[in-house]
Amino acid sequence: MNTELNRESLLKAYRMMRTIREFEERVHTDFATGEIPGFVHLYAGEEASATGVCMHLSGNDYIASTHRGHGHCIAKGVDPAGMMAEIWGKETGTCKGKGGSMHIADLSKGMLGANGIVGGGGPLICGTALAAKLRGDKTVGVCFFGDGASNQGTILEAMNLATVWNLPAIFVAENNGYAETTSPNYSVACENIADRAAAFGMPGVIVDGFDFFAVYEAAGEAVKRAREGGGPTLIEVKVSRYYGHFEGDQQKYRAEGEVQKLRNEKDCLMQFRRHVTADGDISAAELDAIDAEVLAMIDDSVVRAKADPKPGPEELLTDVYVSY
Amino acid sequence: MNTELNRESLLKAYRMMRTIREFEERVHTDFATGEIPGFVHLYAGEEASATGVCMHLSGNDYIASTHRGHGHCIAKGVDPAGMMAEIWGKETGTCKGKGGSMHIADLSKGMLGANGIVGGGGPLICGTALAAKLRGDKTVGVCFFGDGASNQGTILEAMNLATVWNLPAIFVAENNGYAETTSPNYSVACENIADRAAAFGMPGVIVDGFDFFAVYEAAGEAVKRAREGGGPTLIEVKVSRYYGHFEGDQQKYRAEGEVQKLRNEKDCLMQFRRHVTADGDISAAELDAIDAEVLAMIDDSVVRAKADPKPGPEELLTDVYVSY
Amino acid sequence: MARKITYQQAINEALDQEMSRDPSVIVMGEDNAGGEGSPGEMDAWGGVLGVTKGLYHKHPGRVLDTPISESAFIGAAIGAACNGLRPVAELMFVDFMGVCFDQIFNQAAKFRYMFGGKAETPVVIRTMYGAGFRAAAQHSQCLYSLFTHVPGLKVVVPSNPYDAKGLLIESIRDNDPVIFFENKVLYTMEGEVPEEIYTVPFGEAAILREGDDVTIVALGRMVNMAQEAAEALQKDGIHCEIIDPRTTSPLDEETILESVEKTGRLVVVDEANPRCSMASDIAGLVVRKAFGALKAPIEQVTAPHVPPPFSDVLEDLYVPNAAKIERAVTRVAEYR
Amino acid sequence: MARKITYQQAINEALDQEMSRDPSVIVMGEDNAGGEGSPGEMDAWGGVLGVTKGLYHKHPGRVLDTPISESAFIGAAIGAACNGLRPVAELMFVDFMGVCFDQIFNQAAKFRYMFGGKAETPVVIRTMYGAGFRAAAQHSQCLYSLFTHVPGLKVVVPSNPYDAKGLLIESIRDNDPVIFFENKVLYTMEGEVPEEIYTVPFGEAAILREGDDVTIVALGRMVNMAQEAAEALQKDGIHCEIIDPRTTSPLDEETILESVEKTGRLVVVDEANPRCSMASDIAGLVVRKAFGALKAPIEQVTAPHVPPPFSDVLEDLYVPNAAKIERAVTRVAEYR
Ligand SMILES: Cc1ncc(C[n+]2csc(CCOP(=O)(O)OP(=O)(O)O)c2C)c(N)n1
Ligand SMILES: Cc1ncc(C[n+]2csc(CCOP(=O)(O)OP(=O)(O)O)c2C)c(N)n1
Ligand SMILES: [Mg+2]
Ligand SMILES: [Mg+2]
Repeated sequence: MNTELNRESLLKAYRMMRTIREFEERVHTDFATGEIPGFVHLYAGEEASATGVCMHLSGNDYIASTHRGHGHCIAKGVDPAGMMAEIWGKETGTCKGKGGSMHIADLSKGMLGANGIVGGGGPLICGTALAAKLRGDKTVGVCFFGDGASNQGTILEAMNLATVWNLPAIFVAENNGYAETTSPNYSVACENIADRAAAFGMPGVIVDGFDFFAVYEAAGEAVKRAREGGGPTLIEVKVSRYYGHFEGDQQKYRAEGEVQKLRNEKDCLMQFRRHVTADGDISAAELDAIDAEVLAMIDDSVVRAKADPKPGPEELLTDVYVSY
Repeated sequence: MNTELNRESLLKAYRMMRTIREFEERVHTDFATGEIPGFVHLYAGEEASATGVCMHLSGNDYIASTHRGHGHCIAKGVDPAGMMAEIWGKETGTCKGKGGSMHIADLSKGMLGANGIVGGGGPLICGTALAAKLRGDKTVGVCFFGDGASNQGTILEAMNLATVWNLPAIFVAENNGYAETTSPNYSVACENIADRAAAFGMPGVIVDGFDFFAVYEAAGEAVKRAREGGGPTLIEVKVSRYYGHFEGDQQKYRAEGEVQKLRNEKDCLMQFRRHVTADGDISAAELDAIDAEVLAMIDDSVVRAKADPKPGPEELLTDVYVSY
Repeated sequence: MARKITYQQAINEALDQEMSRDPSVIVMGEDNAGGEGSPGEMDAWGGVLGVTKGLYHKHPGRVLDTPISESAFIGAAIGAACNGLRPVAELMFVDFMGVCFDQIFNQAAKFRYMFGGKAETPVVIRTMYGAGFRAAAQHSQCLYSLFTHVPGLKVVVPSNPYDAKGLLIESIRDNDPVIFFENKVLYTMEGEVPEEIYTVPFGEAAILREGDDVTIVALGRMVNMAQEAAEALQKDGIHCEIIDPRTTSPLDEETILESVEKTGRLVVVDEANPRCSMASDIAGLVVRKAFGALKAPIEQVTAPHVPPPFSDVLEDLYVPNAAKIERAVTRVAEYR
Repeated sequence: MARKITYQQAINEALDQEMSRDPSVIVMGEDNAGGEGSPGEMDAWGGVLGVTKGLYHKHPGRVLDTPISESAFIGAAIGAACNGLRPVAELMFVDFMGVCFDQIFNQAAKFRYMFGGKAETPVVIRTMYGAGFRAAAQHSQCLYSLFTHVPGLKVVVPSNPYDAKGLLIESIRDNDPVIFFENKVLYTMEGEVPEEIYTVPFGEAAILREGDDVTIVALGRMVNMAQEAAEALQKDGIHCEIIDPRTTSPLDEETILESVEKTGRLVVVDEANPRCSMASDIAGLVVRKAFGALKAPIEQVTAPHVPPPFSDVLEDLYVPNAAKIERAVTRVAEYR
């Protein structure tokens, strides 16, 4: 199953997932103190999705993300310290404090932006993929979106366009069971989101989003197909979020103990750890060391983010037109 | 096949189709003289679709139509003389000359409007159907749309919503092989538009749009299901248009002789006539009489439309707010 | 003294009372029922900030959750309005108009005119606007000028709880499409609100303060900023008249013009971006119809021509405030 | 004397020349390639009125037909602009903006600011606007004020073939999102247009006629109407100065203000609906920044606050014309 993945790659994947987790846990804690402003949507629980997909991508590939974008950013190589500073509204942030959690982008890393508009990324990723196709550079574009977004016209249109233009695009539907309070059982008129693939002439697959290897394998096939000119794929990742829709959400719409059970039984990091240490190739100690490094790095990013200055008043009026 | 249809209904259906045909042929002729203003999209060739569907509807059912709306209007009972006057821009028109061909509506007949915006009717018909459902009055809503419109987010979203709310709605995709110059072979990423039904949790059927009886039967099932609370259906009607996208179109994107062949071999009126006269129940003479009546009626509507006054200048500023 | 409730409660009460009074009123929007299909409680949210909370259980079957398909459900509200209902649909943030504007401005707004006066579309679209939540560029815009530009739409921008209730009830009863702009910062504002049903008519501005020196026309949250500024200016001997148009379409031109006829000086305060804004609209009105009375340039206090920034320091600079209004009024008052 | 071609040919030529010069320029839109998947000829249409006709065969693989999915393909043009291309996407009629506005105003327009200056989005959206085709309420609107309201968008409204070519080339080379408004009635207008490549800069108004009595600022097709009016007024001894801003965003404030400093009188002519319009925007600008020079009310000649009607008699009343401009100018000139 993970035959393609050598030791190095496995350790890289683990570090990526752990970084996302630690980042989100830390933002969760700090948000509670009231110091972090704005709407913050955490990705904790869904790490295997971003990681399993982005492990196949290089810096020249593009991704488009969502309001729940931290995990995608980190997996695509955006600097977590810059992200942390951004979330704290500091001038050292990835976007100089102008974008915030919902708008972290780093085009130099092929990260086209979190997006405050549900479904906003679908059309955009068709565009980066079109450019790639016309240039013939074999790069791909990946659009992450949620179960809620799967009902937005922009996503549906984009899937159709991707097939019509035979684009190197991959649509990753992260079905975490809720769009705010509303379940896809209610909002998505078909059984699985992946069933929509047929309507747009592309293969659709369903994977367990707690299982890094399952995501990795499905994404690998899709990315390969796209790079080879075989067109788009829809991957539905069945997963869950560990926190509320955004920080502050009481989550009364969820079942009692739902998250705890998932954390105990399905957590992606736990499963990954079990899997790779069982193979014997990687030791628990190695992973513990990564955990410690990541923790220190995140701690450090928070210390710096807190200390960093806010943007100067002149920043209000800059960066809006290239030339005006 | 046409067992449900008694003599009277058959004659009614024939008259409806003939009225649409005659209306469109006449607009085509008059447009060529330069007297008719604006963009005019003719429905000739597609008569069996509007008729096969609307024969199942009463005045309290609603339909939403498209830029190519004359046929739907006539089939839903809108007065052809008023329509003709509207197209000529006269104050006696259905909309007092303010709407024109692309905006003919008559809510008193359950006709919610032609629509200048491709896909505009999908959401609207969900609304009339929702009202019907909440009132429990067993009426239905039908949205007609084209193959081109089947790629518009509004239509895709509306199909999803109709299933989510289990609405008494019917989606009729009139696939006439072109959206302006562009073929669904190119623009629709799946084989048949009906294949999209599954993505939105509803049954999808394909019918031959030159065959009134086929449309009638499929629509009958869909309308029955909707009235009984069984939810929406998508019907793809495979058909063709006899004229250009709009009047003035040179149609170089079409195959040589394509239309002539269809007129000769598949025309819905021709087939209908053959079918019902073969049964022996209805004579050619009866149908000829209808033809003559319709022709006279259309002639008369044009004479009146030409003679009627244009709207007075005061009409510019009226009818925009109920109260302001 | 009358009971005090918040702006948010006032809106909820208006919906509740109209739903009780008129069975054709229904409510729909994302998470308005708050939990459809989910394993926990229904009405867990009542819309993203809880404005519709409680209605779901009180009015069974008449508060609908929707998929995230703004075109479909806003359009459905419009279609339902053509078929006898009076839907109140929620466009969560007005910033999301871009995915559904067609249904609003080409369908609902135009039906009556295009159809020769033979259609009525009594739909209300409630939506949240404005900066102040550190919600950045895609969740902090005002955008009422875009709707005001469109003939056929009525646009309501209440600045306080009393008006919010009265104007929402008026909106529901109106037979034209109405866009109802709720300022997210004002949700917690308290004010006196009668328990009984009442309406505030469209196109009637409120004069919130009388004064002879400078007229301030302010919208929504800016009305409070203007009042703060006027208080301070009073100490400097500058007496402001504050006008809250309450609806931008229809606009109560008379009240504005009469005030400027008296003061000869005008400052317009609009939280939106400046170009083709309500600020410029009102300035343009006055220089057309009250030029003879004008004694000074008309100042427009608005956000700058940039998207709303995230960082709190920048956002606070972005939004007009009392200090900026004071400076503008002072300039206008001192102009000779 | 220079060669004469039409406004439509000028646009086609600009596209052709820029595509030849720069391989990153691509063109996309409904029926722009004109016939994909169909059994007959390709390039059968070149867009609904033939503006892109001929490009398909000259620039293989770089003129793309699209499904009727404006959000998807306009958004794709934007995404492609983020990844090295310079797409020119056609929104057939600007009236269709309601199905794709989000990609334009929340995505393209805001990337640069939201992303802290680290993004460029060199996309052009060509679109057709205006009345005069008897195309009724959903195919005859102007709507440039809606785009002008949005920070981050540049908005171009050429009034003649020369400007159309030069401004379109400038738009393609610009690194910000540009909305390029083509007036459908002007497509057949002829004018002198150099064959070589040239640009017309943004934010520089053209002074098309000099005069000391009244300034007329007019946009797009209205420029011609204003010229007609000015000709007639000349005979009555009223000398008009005509300014064509050419771009509404950025707006050349200086040229307008300087002119009003000289004339003291201003009429703004805008084909759009009046509320929150460019007409009010410019009036608001002038009463703020050139009040001291103003000798008369600023008149706005616009369409009325109703949707565009179908019937020719009504549409002709709807659109501003030379006679209306003359009357407004006369009123302003005679004001004491
Ligand atoms: C167009 C639009 N509609 C609504 C919203 C408000 N909103 C933000 S996130 C969200 C739920 C999204 O659900 P889903 O796509 O499943 O993503 P998840 O939050 O579960 O990751 C909603 C309704 C929005 N931001 N944009
Ligand atoms: C949103 C929108 N996009 C584009 C158009 C322009 N347009 C009008 S009709 C049409 C083709 C529609 O094709 P189809 O849906 O197949 O209907 P048909 O004309 O074949 O009946 C197009 C592109 C429009 N009116 N609205
Ligand atoms: Mg979700
Ligand atoms: Mg078609």
